[in-house]
Order: sequence, then C-alpha cells, then structure tokens
Amino acid sequence: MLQTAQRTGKPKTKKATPPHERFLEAFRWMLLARTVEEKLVSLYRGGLITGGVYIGKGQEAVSVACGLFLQKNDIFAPLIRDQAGRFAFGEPLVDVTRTYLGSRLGPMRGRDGNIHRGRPRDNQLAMISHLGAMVSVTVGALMAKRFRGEKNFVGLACIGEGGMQAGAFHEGMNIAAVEQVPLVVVATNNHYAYSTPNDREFACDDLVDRAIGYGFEGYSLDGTDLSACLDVIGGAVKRARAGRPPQLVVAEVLRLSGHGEHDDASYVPEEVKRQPFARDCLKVAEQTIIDLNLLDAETLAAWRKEAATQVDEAIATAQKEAAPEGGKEDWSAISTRELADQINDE
Amino acid sequence: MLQTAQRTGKPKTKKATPPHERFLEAFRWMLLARTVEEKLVSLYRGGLITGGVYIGKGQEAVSVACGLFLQKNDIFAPLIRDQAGRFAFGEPLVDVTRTYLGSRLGPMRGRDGNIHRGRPRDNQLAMISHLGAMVSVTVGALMAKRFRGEKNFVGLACIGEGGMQAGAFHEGMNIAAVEQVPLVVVATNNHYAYSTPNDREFACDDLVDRAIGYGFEGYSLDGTDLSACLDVIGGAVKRARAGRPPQLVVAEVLRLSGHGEHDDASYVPEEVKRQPFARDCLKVAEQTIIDLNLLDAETLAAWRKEAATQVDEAIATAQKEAAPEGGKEDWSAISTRELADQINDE
Amino acid sequence: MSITYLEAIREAQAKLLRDDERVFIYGQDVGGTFGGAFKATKGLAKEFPGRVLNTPISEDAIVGTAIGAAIQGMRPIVEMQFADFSSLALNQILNNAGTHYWRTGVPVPITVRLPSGGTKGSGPFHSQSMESIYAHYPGLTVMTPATVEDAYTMLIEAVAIDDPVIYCEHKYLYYHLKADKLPGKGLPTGHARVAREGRDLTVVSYSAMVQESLAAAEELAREGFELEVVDLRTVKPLDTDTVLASVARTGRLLCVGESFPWGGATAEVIARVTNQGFHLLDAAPQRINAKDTPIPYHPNLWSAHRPNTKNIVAKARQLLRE
Amino acid sequence: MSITYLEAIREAQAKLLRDDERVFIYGQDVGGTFGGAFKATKGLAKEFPGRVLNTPISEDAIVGTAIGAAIQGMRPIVEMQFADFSSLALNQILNNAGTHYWRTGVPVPITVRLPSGGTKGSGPFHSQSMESIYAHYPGLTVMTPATVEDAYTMLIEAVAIDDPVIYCEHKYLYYHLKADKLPGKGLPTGHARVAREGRDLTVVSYSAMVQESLAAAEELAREGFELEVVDLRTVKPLDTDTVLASVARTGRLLCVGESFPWGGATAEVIARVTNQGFHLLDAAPQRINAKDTPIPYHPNLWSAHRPNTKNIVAKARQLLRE
Ligand SMILES: Cc1ncc(C[n+]2csc(CCOP(=O)(O)OP(=O)(O)O)c2C)c(N)n1
Ligand SMILES: Cc1ncc(C[n+]2csc(CCOP(=O)(O)OP(=O)(O)O)c2C)c(N)n1
Ligand SMILES: [Mg+2]
Ligand SMILES: [Mg+2]
Repeated sequence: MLQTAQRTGKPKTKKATPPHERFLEAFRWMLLARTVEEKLVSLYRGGLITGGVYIGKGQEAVSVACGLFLQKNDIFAPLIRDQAGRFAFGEPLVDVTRTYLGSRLGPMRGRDGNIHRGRPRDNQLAMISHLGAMVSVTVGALMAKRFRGEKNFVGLACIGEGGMQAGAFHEGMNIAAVEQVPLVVVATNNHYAYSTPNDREFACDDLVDRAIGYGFEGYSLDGTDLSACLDVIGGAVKRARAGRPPQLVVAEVLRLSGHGEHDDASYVPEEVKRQPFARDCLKVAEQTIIDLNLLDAETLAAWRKEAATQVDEAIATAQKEAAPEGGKEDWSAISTRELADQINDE
Repeated sequence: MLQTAQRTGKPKTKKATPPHERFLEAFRWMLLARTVEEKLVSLYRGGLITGGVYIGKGQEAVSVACGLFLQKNDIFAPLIRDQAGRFAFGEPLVDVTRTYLGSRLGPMRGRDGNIHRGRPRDNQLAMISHLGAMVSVTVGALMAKRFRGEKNFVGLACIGEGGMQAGAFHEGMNIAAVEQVPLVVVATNNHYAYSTPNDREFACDDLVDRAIGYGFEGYSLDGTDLSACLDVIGGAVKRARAGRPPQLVVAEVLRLSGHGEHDDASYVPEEVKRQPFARDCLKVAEQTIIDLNLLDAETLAAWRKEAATQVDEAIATAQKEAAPEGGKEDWSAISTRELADQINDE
Repeated sequence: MSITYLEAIREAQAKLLRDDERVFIYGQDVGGTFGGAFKATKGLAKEFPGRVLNTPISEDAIVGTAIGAAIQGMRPIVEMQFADFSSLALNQILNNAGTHYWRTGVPVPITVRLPSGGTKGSGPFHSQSMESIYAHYPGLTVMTPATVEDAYTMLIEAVAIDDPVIYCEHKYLYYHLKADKLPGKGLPTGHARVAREGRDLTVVSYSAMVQESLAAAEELAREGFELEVVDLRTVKPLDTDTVLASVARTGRLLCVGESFPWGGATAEVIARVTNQGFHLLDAAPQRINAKDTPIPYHPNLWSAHRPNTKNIVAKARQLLRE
Repeated sequence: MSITYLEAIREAQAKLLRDDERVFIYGQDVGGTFGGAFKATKGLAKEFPGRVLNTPISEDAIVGTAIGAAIQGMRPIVEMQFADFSSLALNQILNNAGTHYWRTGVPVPITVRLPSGGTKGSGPFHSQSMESIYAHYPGLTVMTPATVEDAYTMLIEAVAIDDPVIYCEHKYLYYHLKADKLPGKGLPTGHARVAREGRDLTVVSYSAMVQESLAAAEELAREGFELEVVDLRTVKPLDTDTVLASVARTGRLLCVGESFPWGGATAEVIARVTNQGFHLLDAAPQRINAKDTPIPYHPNLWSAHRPNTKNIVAKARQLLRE
C-alpha cells in the first residue's frame, strides 16, 4: 500500500579516541583564528574597524576541518565564520588584517571588506553576501577542472543552516549532483540565522535528511568535537575525491558570538547556552589535549604566545599600509578598459 | 559510528479495487479535458491559435485528483498540464477557449494567453511562467485565511519534476513547512522538462525523498492509475485539511505530447514509450470502466458526445466574441489610476 | 520630542498594525525581541502577537507569500534585510506582483521595504539603491522618502494603496535625520515637493541626495546663488509637472541620484524635461550619479563613489556659469 | 546561400566550440538532439560531445556554474531559454559576475545569451527586453545585435571578451532577418553603426527596432525626408560619439527602444545627447518605447504595445515639423 517516505534515523557522532592524527595541527589553526578574531573584536570596539566584524567563535572545529584536507589545487568556498578553515587552506594572516583594516595591499584593496574576501586565483573563492550563491560557483570551478582533464581534485563549500533555505543553495546542490562533481558541502547549524532560531528557519527533523533528496551522501556531526570534525569532514573529502557522490555534512554547534560584533545576541536564551551543542570547541579541544597529554603546558603557552605575536604583527603591518584613495583609484568595473562605458558627464 | 542518511524505500502504489467512489465523476472531467485539448490542438494546427498550445495528455488522472477534492473556499494553483484539475475545481470551459482564442471576455481579456490564466477571486491562482513561483503564493493565500480565522481550508499547488529544481520551489516548500499551512504539493514526474530527461534534471533516486527534508509527508503515486490518484491525492488533501503537516505527492507518468504543440518530442526514445508509466491514464480508466462494467457503452458514448458538444459550443462562443483592440485598451498596469506614471512623450 | 527617520518608519508600522487588522509584517529577523537588522520593527512583535513574523532566508518565497496573502485581502509589509537582497525577490516583484493586476484585474497590495543606499563600510552588497530597476518595470509604485515626515506618511500611504509599492528607505538617513514630531497628513503620493525655493538652477533629487542637494544649495547661497531643490518623493510615478514648473523658473537642471549612472532616475528626469520643456532650458542639463563600479567598502573610496555636497556644488557652479 | 539571424548565432557557437576548447554551452534544452527552444544550438551537442550540456530548471545555478567555470579559465556560453527567465539569474549576473573583477581583480568571461523581445502571442513572460536592467548595473557589457552579421561577429566577440557579456538576441529577428553570407570581422564592440545616412533627423535604436526604424526611414524618404538611423549595437558601452556626430548633422533626435519606458536605453541616450550636445539640437529630443504595462498576449494588443514603423513615422514626422 501507499506509505509515507521513511524518516532517516539521525546518525550520531561518537567521540573518537585517540584523537585524529591531525588534531594538533588543526588545533593550532583554531587557536590562530580565535586569536585574530578576538583581536579584531577589540579593534572594532575601539572604533578602529569600519563596517562589521563577523567571527566564527564556536565554529572553529568544523571550519578548520573544512580547510585542512584540501590541497592547493582544490576549490574552497568559505563563508562568514570560516577563519579557521581559511587559514588551514592557506590564507595568509595578513589578508585578514588588511581586509578588515582597509589596506590598499589586501586582496580586496579596500574595495570589499571583512569576510568578503578571497583569492580566486589561489582557489579560495570570494564570497558574495547573497547566501547560497557560492555553491553553484564551486560546481562550475570543478567542472572547469574536469573539462581540462585534471584529476584528484575536490571542492568544498560552506553554508549555514539559514543559507540552506535560500533557493540558490537548492539549485547549487541539485546541479552538483546532476553534474556529479566531487563536492563536499559542510553546513553548520549554529541554531541561529542572525536572530532567527531554527524553528522559523525550517521544519524538518534533521537537515541532514536533505542529502538523500539531492542524491548526496549525508553525515551528521557534533561540531564541538574536533576529532569528530576531522573524521567526518576528512572522510567526506576523501570520499568525494575518490569519486563518490557529492557529500553533505551537517554539523551542530552554537554561534558563540553575536551575528556580528554590533549584535549582543540577547535573543539567545540562557537555556540554549547550556545545551551540549553550546560547548566551546576550542575549550573542548584544549581539554582533550590536557586529558590525553598531547602537549605539555609550556608548549601550549608558547603556541598561544606565537599566535598572539603573529596577529599583532599582521595588524601592525596592515595599519602601517596606505589606505586606498578615491582620486587614485582605477574606476573600471571591467578588465577590458576600452569597453568601459564613458558617460562623460561628471 | 557515523553513518550516511538512510535512503527511504520507494513506496509502491497498488491498484485499488473497487475503484474510488468518485472515479466516474473524475473520469468525466478527464474526458472533457482531453476533448477540449484535442480540439485546441487541431485549431492550433489549423493556424487558428496564436502563441502556443500546452496540453496535459497522459496527466489527466493526476490533475483531476488535484482539483476534485478541493472546495470553493480552498486555494488551487494549477500549472501547465492541469486542464482536468481546473475543470474539477470549477473553471468554466469557456474560460479555456476564450483565453486560447483571445476573446476580450475571457478572464485574461487577451492580455495573457493559453495556460496563463486564473480567477484569483475564485481561488484559482493565475500561474506566471516562472516555475516554482506559485508555491509560496499559495502559502501566502493560506496564511491570509488563517489570519482571518477561517477554518477547514487547504491549498494545493502543482509542479513538474523540472520545476522542482527551481530555487523558488525550494523556498516555497520550506516556508510552507515553517508556517505549517495546510498545503498539498502534487509533483508530476512526466520524465521530461521540455526535451530534458530526468538524468539531467536531478540525481536522487526518488523525488519523494525530498519530503522528509522539508518536513512534509511524502507519497509516491502511479499517475496512470486514476483510482490510485484519487486515493493518494484525496488522502493528502484530507490529511492537510485535518491539520497534518504539508503533504508532497510525487506521481509518475509520461508526457504523452510534445512540450507544446510546436514540439514533436522526437527526443523521447521508443523504449521510454513502452514503460509502464507511459500508459495513457484515460485509456486505463476507460478499460477499468469496461472491465468493471461501471458504465454501459451507450452512456460512455453519450458522455463523449456531450463533451464534444460542450467543447464545440465553447469554441463557437469564444470565436464569436470580439477581440481586444489596442486603441480601446485601458493601458494601466495598476488599479490606482491616479498613480499611473504619465510619460507623455508618446 | 525628537524623532528619527528610522523611528518614523517604526511608528508608521505600529500605527498600521494598530489601525488595520489586514496588516502584517514579514521578513528576516523582524520579529521576536530583535525587531529587525535596523530595529525598524523593534517591539512590534510583542505588541502585535502573531503579526510580525520572522522568515527563513528565502527572499523569493517571502515576497511570494506576501503576494498570496495580498491577493486574499491582506496588506503585508515585507522587510528586505537590505535592498541588495531583493535581487533574489525580483522575479516575484516584477513578474508576479507587477503583472498581476494587468493580467487578472486583481490588484496586489503589498509593500516591500528596501533599506537602501550607502553607509560607511557597507561595501558592494549592503549599499545598493535599486529604485531604477523597479521603476523601469510596469506595475510598481516606487517611493523614495527623503524626510522624516515623508518616511512616516508615505509608508502609511504605501500600505493604503491597492497596488504593489516599493518603499526605498535610506539607511544613511535612519539616524542622521530628525524631526520634532510626526505629521498628520503628507503630500499625496506622486507629488514632488519643492524642498527649497530658488531661481537660478533646479536640482532634482530624491532620498538621501535631497539632503546633499540642500546642503549644496546652502553653500551656494553664501555665494549669492539660489538653487531650487525638488524632492521627487516617488520616482515612479514621476511628477514631471513639478519639475518642469521649476525648470521654467530657473532655466537650468541638475539631477542627482545615488544609484548607478546608466539609465535610472536621473536619465529619466532629463529625458522628460528635455522632451517636454526643451525651450525652458538655458543650458545643457546635467546629472550626477554614483560611479559605474560596485560600491566600495573603504570610506575613502565610498566617498569618492557616491555623489555628495561637494560635487553637487562643483557641478552646479559650472552649470550656473553656462 | 542565405543565412538567418538565428543560424548566424548557431554558426558563431559552432565556430567558437571548434576554435576554442575553453568554450562550452550550458542551458536548458540546449543539448541532446534537441538543440534549444529556438534551435540555436541544433546539432552542436553531437558535433561537440560533452560540451553542450542540458541543465535543470535552475537559472541561478546555471549562471553560478558558468561563473565558477569562467573563474577557472573556461569560456562558458549560457543560454537562457527566454530573457524573461533571467530574472532568476539576475543576482548571479549582477552581484557575482558583475562585481567579481572589481572586487578581486579576476575577470569573469561568461557570455549570457538572452532570447529577447516580443513576438506575436508570446505574452508577458516570453517577450521581455531586459537590456536596461543589465546595463544599469556596473560590470557588464550589453550587446543588442540588429543584423545577421552582427549576430555572428558580436557573439564571437562576446566570448573573446575577458569580462561578462549579456548578449540580447531578438527572437523576432531569428527568422525574419536574412543575409547572403557570414562576415569575417565586424565593427569593434562598443562602436555604433550608421545603418542609414540622412541629414534631417537622427533615429537611434538597437536590436529589432533598427529594422522598424529603417522601414520608417524608407517610408519617409518617399516624402522627401532623409532619416539617419544609428544602430547602437551595444547599449553598454554606449557609443555617445557616433550618436552625437549624427545629431550634429541632423539637429534632431528620436530614440526608439522596445523595452519599458521608464529609464532605459532611450532615456540614457537622450540624457547623454542633451548633456554633451545640447547646442546641436534644433528641437526637443523624442523617444518611443513600449507601453508601461506587461507585454500583452493578443496580437492586437501587442502591436499597440510595441513601437513599430507606424508610430516611428508619426513621431518622426511631428519632430521634422518642429
Ligand atoms: C540571501 C541573503 N539574504 C539575507 C542575508 C542577510 N544575512 C546575512 S547573514 C544572515 C544569517 C545567516 O544565517 P546562517 O546561514 O545560519 O549563517 P550564520 O550567520 O548562522 O553562520 C542573514 C540573514 C544574506 N546574506 N543573504
Ligand atoms: C524558471 C523557469 N525556467 C524556464 C522555463 C521554461 N520552461 C517552460 S516549461 C519547461 C519545462 C517544465 O518541465 P516540468 O516542470 O517537468 O513540467 P512539464 O512541462 O514536464 O509538465 C521549461 C524549461 C520556465 N517556465 N520557468
Ligand atoms: Mg546559522
Ligand atoms: Mg516534466
């Protein structure tokens, strides 16, 4: 007889012991991300950054895993909260400070700011704000590689649970499956899209259940557990590289900051902050390091110090550098100068 | 350990015996739909229709079930191939002929044509071409009813498997589930979007698996079997009306015509036409009528004749009526005349 | 008492919700305790339970839903989080809301609020002015209030209009503009306003550029020039008569808009004035728009990209010499 | 031999696929044995296996995919099934393709083909001309070929350009325009063309309206008037110099465009000419556009909605008298 579609059981993650072999490497990028973002926040509070500051606090474990398993030749489409992953993929620290501080030498040269940065020639795509749009762009980049006969590449695109509701995201997922490109999509459900909680974002039991409807393989993940992140996302990257269908990973965390630093997130109830998914992945990872004695206290302190020094240097560098100037700017939106429209009435 | 999301088993439909209690009523609308569409095709071939003709041949069983269980107060958002459902919901036959033949008295008054018609005041929405767009419009109409405190209403929106890949469709499905409106979405997979076969449209095993990812209840359906269509779609309407979550029904058929009458569909391989889903639902229903002796041969012949007569009359009516004239037209795109922009340089 | 442009928008919505049960507000983050990215709906969800609703990140469906509700008799107000994201709702706005009355005879009374225009550090995707795209297509009324009073009365008017209205509210004005109190009734929709009288040159502008134009007029007044500043209020319908009457007095026309230079409101004003008032002009009409590139993030670049008092003064001075 | 505008588009794509392995074609129904809703890619999927690909009904993702491929060095050609559906890809076109070079320094060489403009019985959603929306935003080159020769050379040129190009091909011209053979090289992109010389009045138009304008010129020639017809070829960049040179000869300007009246290409041309060539004009510039309603289905309404030879003649006659 007719029957409803079966709900898939919600896959559970289990804490991996001993930790993933790249645990410490990953942890170090997380530390750097947290350090630079904390510094950016304080600069913002001090009025030294124009525009917004958007940080990935609480999402570093998921994010770092997104960047760590990619090779230079792979495509990475990070989003708002992916500082850790950007570092792991190879973004220079100074790109961050230059972009936030509006240096003319940054990758965006002051034309765009904060998280809206990338180095497309180095395979790190530059997100546009419109959420969901970068998934299909990643698909296209992978198709180009296939057209050229490259082998062994993958692409990884990040999304929030909010962005998953955008039409562009749907079209991007579906076209990835139709084209069977080696894509991994990592969705982080941090329980909020700006101020909007999950119950006004979607109404399915588990977002990972969307995988089957696209022909993706789907995995759930406790995003507060670094080892699990490395296992699951690393596994997804490996499977995509090996020619399996596109992969969807849905990680659960809590956004441990405001949407941006202008936002005090007072709409997050205390009770939510006590949920297991609200753990701070960096602290959890640190506890693992201590519990399993992966590093001694001095090394940990030295790592911290080094991160702080690097960040201070990168900020100092960007602050020394010249800002762009309107009068000296090349005001052409296209590279083919002879095709630039001349309105001539200015 | 980590595991992939489980694929849902593909629900199977079973032929209901004896047929659904509204079988004959439904059949009669199907007959009328087939009759008028065949007539429109011959008018088109004779050069008497401007623009395109788009018919629902092979989809009448699904379509009629979409209209049949709705009440006046419900919302219906039909698409291209829903003549049978439109009739069952109450669309006057003359609306069809007037719109195709460009009478000034039709619901679109010559301003729009063919399938792009509706009577929004009578709860039959007028589709725009952009596929997927009408799902959220239906959601909004249902919200309005809820705001006003109406009870016991449902909405039903139709879509093709092609339109399911549009971003607007995704957003409409998701927002329906978030708003928990009493919506039924009936998707007809007729194996083609224009000339494009399923394998370039999507890559999941079964489109009904999308239900779970939205928080819909999902049902599969053999769209060539009228009784099954009435059971499954009727059941979905009943459940939505009773306050269950939104319902998705995915029916399988073959489009038994070109995309429009300008299209010979030569891209459909013979082998596809021999598949079970390629059966003509009208013929199957007729066979059931004969097999189960639901009607005697004279009655069947009389029904056919009556359909033909009604169609001829409706065409004659529309053909007699005046066409719109440019010089007499009220060229205002808005109802608030005093706000119409006056360019005055014509 | 003193009230900002932003507060006027909030107050207008509060009044609308209070006076008309058909009104509801729909958009990202408008509800809960939050009240919108700019707080234009602050407190309203609490005051009007169930009528100020957060939505998913689904611009197409947000507007589609509003359209369906409007067809069924409601008066939805949609807040786009930023005008720039309305690119994703554009199809529903242009092809569904904009065509519905023409096609079916049933109007679609939705109001879409677009937080528009540039502010410091907002960059290419949080700074756009999209009025020209919406005005180009048939079926929409496009409002661009430039004062606190208009922000208030025009929003109330927008919801009263039986047809779709695109209400472009300028983010820069949110906090920068203040009035003493809220007005009773404003000018009728579709009527431009002479914001400052003058006889030497007509500056036609709208939204935030009215303030820049007024500042320019002030500056040139010190040099003895009298600029007349016309605030279009709605760019569609466009009140050509008021503009022509002004040009008849001054003989000179300068149009100022913040959106991109090709096409758009400034081109439209010039096309109408030269068509219907060619003989009124003593000199070539001029216009100032933003530059033809995306809107830059860096304040140095942004202030060069956007029209401002300085270049209005410079252009006006040049035009006054002709 | 005789070749249509549509065949020229197909031939250009065949040549591009043949000559440049970076080229692929992406869009609904372009592949298989079908070759597109208008057959503009007929046979190409077979001739170039794996390089002419059918897509899902996903306009946003189609363009997004093309952008990603272009960033990685490919030269995708996207076919929208109808220009009207590009409203759903508009965000990717304006905000992703259009901003990418400015933001990152990496250009995005995609070509988006838009089957544009009205034909009998096509109605509100299969008749639109969207060039004005794309030209308004920065970052795009917008081509509007009016001849078989331009259809061919400009498409080849479009793919050669390192930046995004919106190529508006007119559906009415598909079968109605024929040439004897395909040309070698055309005028450079961005250069307008004097399609007919005359000294009494300049008609500026583009796409299908060039043919209507030429027919109007023909008709008025019988009355002794010599109209000069300028074909813009690209509406962005807009070749103001060629237009000004013509107006310098004739002193009179009439602009004709098929898109909606508020703020499109015709307004832009008038704004430029009156700004830079005010003294050249002996009479008020005029324009003709479609009406400000959706495009009607019925041929009677459609022919009243769309500019045509008859109203060009009427308006030109009136302008010649001034
Ligand atoms: C299409 C679109 N609409 C609206 C916005 C404005 N906006 C920026 S971030 C955001 C919330 C995003 O939520 P989510 O995707 O869950 O990511 P998170 O911020 O939680 O990491 C919104 C609504 C946007 N960027 N894109
Ligand atoms: C968004 C959008 N893109 C393109 C089209 C052009 N188009 C009209 S019908 C059609 C195929 C529709 O396929 P499907 O949804 O499966 O419905 P079917 O025709 O098979 O009933 C296409 C591509 C459209 N109507 N809407
Ligand atoms: Mg989130
Ligand atoms: Mg289909």
